[in-house]
Amino acid sequence: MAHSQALGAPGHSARDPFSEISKNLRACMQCGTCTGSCGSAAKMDYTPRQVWRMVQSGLKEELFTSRTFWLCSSCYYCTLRCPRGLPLTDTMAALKRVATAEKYANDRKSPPFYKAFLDSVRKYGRVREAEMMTRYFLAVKNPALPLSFVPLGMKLLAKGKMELQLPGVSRGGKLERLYKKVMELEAAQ
Amino acid sequence: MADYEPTIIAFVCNWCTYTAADLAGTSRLVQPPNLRMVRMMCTGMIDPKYIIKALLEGADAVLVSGCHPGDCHYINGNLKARRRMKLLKEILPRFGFDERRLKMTWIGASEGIDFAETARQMTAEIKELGRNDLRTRMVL
Amino acid sequence: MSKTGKITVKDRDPVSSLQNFLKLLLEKGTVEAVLVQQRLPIQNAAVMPVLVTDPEKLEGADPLAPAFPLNGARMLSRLTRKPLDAPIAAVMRPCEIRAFFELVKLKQGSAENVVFIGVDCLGTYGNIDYQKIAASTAGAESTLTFHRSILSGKGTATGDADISPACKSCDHPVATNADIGIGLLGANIEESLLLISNTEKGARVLGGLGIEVEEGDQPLRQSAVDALVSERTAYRDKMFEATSEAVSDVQKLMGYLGNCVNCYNCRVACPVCYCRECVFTTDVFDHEPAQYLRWAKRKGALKMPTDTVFYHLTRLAHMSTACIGCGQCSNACPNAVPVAELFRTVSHGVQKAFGYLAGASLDDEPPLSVFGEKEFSEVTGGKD
Amino acid sequence: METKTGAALVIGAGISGIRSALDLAEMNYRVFLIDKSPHIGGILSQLDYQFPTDHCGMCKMLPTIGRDASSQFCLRKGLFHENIEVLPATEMTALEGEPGNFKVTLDSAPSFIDSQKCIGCGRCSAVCPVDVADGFNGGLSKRKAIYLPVPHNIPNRFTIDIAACTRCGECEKVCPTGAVDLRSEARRAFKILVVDDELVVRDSLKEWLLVEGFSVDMAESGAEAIDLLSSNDYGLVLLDVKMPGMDGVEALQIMREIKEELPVLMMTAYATVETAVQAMKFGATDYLMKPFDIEALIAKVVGHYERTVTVTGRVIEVGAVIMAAGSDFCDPAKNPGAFGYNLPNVVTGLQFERLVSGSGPGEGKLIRPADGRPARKIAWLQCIGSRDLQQKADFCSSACCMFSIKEALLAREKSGGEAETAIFYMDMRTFGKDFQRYRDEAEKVSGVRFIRSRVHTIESEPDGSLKLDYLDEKGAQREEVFDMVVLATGQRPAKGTIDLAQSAGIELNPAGFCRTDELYLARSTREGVFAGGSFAGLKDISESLILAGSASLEASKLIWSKGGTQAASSPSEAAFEDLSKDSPRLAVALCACATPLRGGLDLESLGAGLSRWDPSIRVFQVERACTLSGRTALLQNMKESGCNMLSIGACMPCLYGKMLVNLAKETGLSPQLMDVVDIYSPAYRSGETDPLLASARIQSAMKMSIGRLKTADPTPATSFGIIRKALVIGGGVSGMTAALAIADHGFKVDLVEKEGAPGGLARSVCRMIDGARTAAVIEKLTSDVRANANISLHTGAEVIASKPYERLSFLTTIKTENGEAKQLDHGVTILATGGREAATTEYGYGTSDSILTLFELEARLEKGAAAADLGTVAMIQCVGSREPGRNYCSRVCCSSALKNALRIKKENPQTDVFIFYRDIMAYGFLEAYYTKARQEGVIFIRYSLDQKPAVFVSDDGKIRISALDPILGKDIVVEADLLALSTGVVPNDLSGPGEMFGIEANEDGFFREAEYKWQPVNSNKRAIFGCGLAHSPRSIPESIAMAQAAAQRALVMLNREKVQAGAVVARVRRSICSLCERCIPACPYGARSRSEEEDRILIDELACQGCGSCAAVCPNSASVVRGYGDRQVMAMVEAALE
Repeated sequence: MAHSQALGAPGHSARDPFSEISKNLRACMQCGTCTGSCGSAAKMDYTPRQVWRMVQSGLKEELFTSRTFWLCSSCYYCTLRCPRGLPLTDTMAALKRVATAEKYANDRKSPPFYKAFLDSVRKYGRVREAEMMTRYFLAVKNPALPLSFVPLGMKLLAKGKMELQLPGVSRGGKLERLYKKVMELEAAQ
Repeated sequence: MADYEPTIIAFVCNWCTYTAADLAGTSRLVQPPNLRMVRMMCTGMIDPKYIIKALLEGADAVLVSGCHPGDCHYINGNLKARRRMKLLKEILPRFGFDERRLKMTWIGASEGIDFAETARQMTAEIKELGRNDLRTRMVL
Repeated sequence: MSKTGKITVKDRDPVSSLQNFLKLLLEKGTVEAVLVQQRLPIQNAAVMPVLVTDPEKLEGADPLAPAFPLNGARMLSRLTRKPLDAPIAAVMRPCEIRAFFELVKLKQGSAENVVFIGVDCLGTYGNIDYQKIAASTAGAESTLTFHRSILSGKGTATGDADISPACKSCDHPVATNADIGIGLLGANIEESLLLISNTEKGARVLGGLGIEVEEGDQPLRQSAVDALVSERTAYRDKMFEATSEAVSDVQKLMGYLGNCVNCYNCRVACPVCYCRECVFTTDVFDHEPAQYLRWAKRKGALKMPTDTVFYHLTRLAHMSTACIGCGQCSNACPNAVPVAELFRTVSHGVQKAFGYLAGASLDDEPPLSVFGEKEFSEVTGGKD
Repeated sequence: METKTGAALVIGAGISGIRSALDLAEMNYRVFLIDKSPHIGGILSQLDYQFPTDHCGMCKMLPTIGRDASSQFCLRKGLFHENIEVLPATEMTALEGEPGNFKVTLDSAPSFIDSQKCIGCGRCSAVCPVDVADGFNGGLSKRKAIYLPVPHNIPNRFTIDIAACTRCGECEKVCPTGAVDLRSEARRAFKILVVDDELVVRDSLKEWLLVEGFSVDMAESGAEAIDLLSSNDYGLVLLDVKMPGMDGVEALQIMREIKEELPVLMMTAYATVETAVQAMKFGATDYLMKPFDIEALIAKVVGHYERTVTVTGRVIEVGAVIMAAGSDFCDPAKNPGAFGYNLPNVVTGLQFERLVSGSGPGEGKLIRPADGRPARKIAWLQCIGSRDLQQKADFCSSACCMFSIKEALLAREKSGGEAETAIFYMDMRTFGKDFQRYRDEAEKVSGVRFIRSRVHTIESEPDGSLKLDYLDEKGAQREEVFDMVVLATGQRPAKGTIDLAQSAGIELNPAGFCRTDELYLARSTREGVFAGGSFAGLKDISESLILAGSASLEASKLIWSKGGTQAASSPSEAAFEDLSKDSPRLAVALCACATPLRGGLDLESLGAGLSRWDPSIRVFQVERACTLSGRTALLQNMKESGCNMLSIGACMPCLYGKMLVNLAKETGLSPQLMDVVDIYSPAYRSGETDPLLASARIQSAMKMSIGRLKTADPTPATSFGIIRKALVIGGGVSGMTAALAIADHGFKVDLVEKEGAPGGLARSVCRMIDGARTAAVIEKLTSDVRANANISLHTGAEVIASKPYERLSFLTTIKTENGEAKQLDHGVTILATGGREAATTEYGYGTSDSILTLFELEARLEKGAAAADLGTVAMIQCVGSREPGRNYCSRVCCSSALKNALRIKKENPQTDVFIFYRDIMAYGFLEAYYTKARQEGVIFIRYSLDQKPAVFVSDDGKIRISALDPILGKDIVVEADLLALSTGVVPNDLSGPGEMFGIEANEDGFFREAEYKWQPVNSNKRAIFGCGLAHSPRSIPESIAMAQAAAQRALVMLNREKVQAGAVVARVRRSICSLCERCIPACPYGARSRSEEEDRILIDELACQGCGSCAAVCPNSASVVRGYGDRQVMAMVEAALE
């Protein structure tokens, strides 16, 4: 579906986080090592190499329709092997932050999942799977979703990887101050 | 007839093949002492009459060996020699000289093993082929 | 397709009408001299190449005579070794023209200022045989009887003499590379001779003489030529086989060359052996007395002079790519050693191996003067 | 005024070192050629094939003028030259003095083998217990501690790898000629005193040191140590620090008074390190940590011992130093991102070269190192250790792309065309002359697959083959299995470069290579010390030789300017008697010496056999002919017998190189009339069954030598004078540099320039890559040219005709500015006709004034057009270059495009710059500019030949460039305000000078050099050289280097009053020559011509190399080569059959 894409001047405004990212990636020479190393590259619609190219060329809208950076599991293979020594995995994380911050509703499943996970850890100091999944299913509001997780759930239960704790017993986690500090830093950036 | 020791005249070029022969010597490769080496500056210098002379005087075989095409110190001496050998290989067999008594090959400077192998193989072949009796026979 | 004209033959004598044609060339000034085989106005009427400038002196010219005293190419090479600003015509046999082409490639002559008139060659006698015939019948009569007996199908022999083996096995009776061809084959030479113009120089000369020429093929001539060529080729292949068998090993070769006394006359007669002095006559081969003794000691006995086989093999190596099979070497050998058959057989093989036909055209390079990067890998056992 | 020495030192005997050494030696300077490894040849001794010919051509470096002064055989066997002293296993440790008068101290490693005695029989390595990875074969095979450094070397001396040798002494016992001397007694004489209060420490130390062969005394206290010290002589003291009573430091001070420079090693436990360090202040040489690490301890002790026995530093005086120490390849295993680079069947480029070499582990049959199975599917991974910021390697190693293509072609040739080959690369850098054609042929004819992808991981399969995961050009994930993977390893500074630089006082660049001048690439940061070859960064062989030539020119200019001696005539000028009238009187000397080599050889019967065969010769025996006494005996015998020819039967003919030359001088006989025959090795051959056969072989060898000498042509070699002036055609940067280089040596130069003012194409270039103004370079060169009295500059002049003059020189007519003709006589000619920017009509050039060429953009930037108002700038590379019609890379446009882009970005970072490219040819250290350009935000968009970008100029003046972005797989459109086209360089017309001097141009119109790699600046005609853009597109510094190299080659001719022709040279016997001219085209050097007036064949004896092609093509031997006439060869054939 090659369509002509006006490659005008990549939008550069001073404090725009996106231009921060593209400045880091300028030295990329598209050698393809990152994509070759990426475990989940097969499932990505745009390979990492294409993502860096889009960042460089300022194709912002099209970039945020892609699910690539959501699938990045931060294994740091690409950063280790990049001959230009570019912070590739950190860029993927930065793209996630920009996507959530600028509300690109391109992926309805991943942000709520991460949010549910973070809230559970914030509350209990560790993740309580049952509560986290219920919170995630509620946020996604898609009735079919829980059913698709049932087989996985049963296997985890059988193996004792997950117990059914009752939500609501608040043994407050001790990470509250940590979360506050992080939020302060993010606001300052 | 395998009791006699053949004498093989080897016209070798001073650059690649002579170096390979030295290399075969210095790497102590076992090779038969039947080769008599005539060191020419280049195979392109070998006049057909030298080879005719050698065979008529009774050499059991003649080996002409020079650098691979492209390696020649004088750019194309070996290519000219190949044409002269083609001429001789067309003329001499007509008079009963077995084709195997005249051999041309390329041996590069590092191919000491090839040189020793060529010497061994050629000596065995000519020994089995039999003596060139012109050596002790009157030739017009 | 060829452009042909005619010379009408008066009172059934093609020789004189050919002479008139040559006179025309001189009178019209197309050429300043004609080199033609002429019966000398001397006692036993020898036929020799003569350079004629005065049209009147052409009356002995007899290119049709079955005489081939020597290969005219060497004479023409002497004439054109240095640039000659006067145009000359050379009436020659096909093998003489082909020999001259080889000499041109070796810078021993030049073809610019020469008009080649190539006569169909029906064969020639050895010098000794021809002298006997010429002595018995006077003047051009012997030529006419020779051609009449061929025309009437009685063949080329007169008495016990016949044309030399080299001519019998010659598959180039027609001078295809001459500017103007004198066609005998396929014509009744008592009425007319064909005039074939093969090159534009030939056409220019004929045009200059006002001889009109028309386009069109000559079926009659073509079949006559083909017949003669196939007959000669059959003889030639038989000769090749016999000769190869006769020299199939050194012992037989020595027998074949048994009578050779190293007089090197065959080299002198050979048109393509162009060396001013053959290496076998230079100091390289006048050996030290001790050397003869040493050879004799090693071999028990030593024929003197030595290097006979060595000489013939080396001469083969030098000129087998240029040999045009004119037979002069046998013709010149005092001891009737069949040198021509040997050299023709070997040269045929060598020229086929290099894909080269001696004397065919001035453009193709002699095989040993050029070389290629990737060729003849069979010589080095497939290695390149 | 100290004496000015005409000598130079060349460090590193790789091919660049050899090139520089030969250059200077041919100019009669004395040259010391040193190398730290035991053999010469450097990396080239391991390479059998070199691109682009895929053949070997090293011997073409040997001198063609005065070639008898040097060895005339394959360089792999060694190098002899009258003016060169080759010192293997030697390093420079100090360099003092000022340019023109340096004092250099050289240290050679202690050699435990006497090179005079070793006969290379190999018995020692057979018994040596130590197996070490063989560096020569890239570690693919094993060798012993006592080994032959290179297989070819003549004389084939064995050497001992000191690090690996355990001094077991086995080799010493078994050596037949007693050549091995491990100096075990010398070690026993080296006494060591161990002072420690703990018995257990003393005993263990004593035992270790005894094993090493040293003798050891012990003292348990400082006091005891001191009186032991006063009574006997120790080489080394091991002194413990913590001892009751007198502690270590006190003992040390007293010892110091007794023996001033006695080396003392303090032994300290952990706690007392400070005291040990403090003791160092009192003169302790070093300290050892307890508990002892045995290797470290032994190494230190042996180090001290060796320093005492090392050949004391030899001090030599030289005028200049050339550093040609070369560079190493990076070790892929050390790469942090090393993913399977050390799996079996993964080899480096060098190891592959060894696999295809006849003398390599696989004997040239392409096999896998791990299991010996044939390798039939091979992958090459480019840029291993280059262009990798993770390894601080922001440079391109320039040569790996090309040698990988060559290796792929070799793989196909060695496997008979079966091998499947694939090269994984990022940019295929084929920037050299004819490289692009070489690559296209590899791709289209030989089917080498070029895959643009950087492979990250190699995984090994069960059967030993290797799986590569990679991304193909369309971005699809791919997996492919190969038999073998070759890593194109990048360059690293040679081992020991840091301390070599320190001792030479030169600086290194950030990448660790020698820092050189921006403009004069051969000049290091210290005056008088020059850098040649890959020492300043890996280059291909041709560039290395050009730089080596430039370094020798700079060195020779320096020595010459300081008055260094430069003998006018060539050394081997000694006039030899003309014996052509004499009859041959031959003497045969048989060397009788007790070497066990003798085996069953009986000299009497040999001598008798020879005299019976030829009664006229005189046979005598000489004791040890190779020694001095032997020579005097020889001389005396020859005088007595009044003989004029000599054949010596001895062992190892190679030893007699120099000896024959001296003998020739003393006896007045030309060396051509002497011969040395090896009569010993056939007798000694191990496994020789039949002694009779051996003696038959020896007899015939001697007889052949006798036969050859008796029929030799005794007339000595002649020498010729040439006009010692030079003509340089073309006054660009190269022309001016070449003219200056020659003029600085005191020779007259005529510099002919077509334009009104010199400068050539450089005038339209404004800045060098580093920003320096080019105009300054031209002004400096022009003012130097005008100021130099030896140079007469003819501007607005053109060369119209030239003909040979005074036999070997030239007379050239030029049309000067005001139209009148002028005749210049000269002996040498340098073509520097240069090139110009190619015109183009592609991409809408000419339809809008905002579509410019590269130089026009640079001119506009130079005129101060503010980058801000340039708007968006786009550039398209390879316009017209690297495609049919002009299929070569113009090399300079990529670096110029990067230069312009960086300049725009520097002046205004907001300007957007797009560069459409096919391969960015940022070779060598230019890669840093490419990285910087990307970091500055320049967007690079790759296009391929079959999908070129399309350019439309819209009516509002905007330029829209549409192209396919291969990464996104989408069409993109770039709107630019300015478009610069890199049209590349085309040569100026060479046909004029070409015909006049009989030299050809290649199919692109550039100067065709004699041999791309080994004779880059020579033409196929003698005395005609070429340099600069006329040869091939190159940057200004590279043109300057090439101009100097060309000038240097010309100076070899100009430098001699009488230029010596070779002894083996062609001659025509006029009386029997039939002028068939077959010998003229047969001569590969164009040394023969037909003279119309004298009606004979003329030979240019200086151009003739004695190859004999003319003799073989001449049927009656009118053309003959001296030394190989018919009589001689046939005499040898007859003698061989006796």
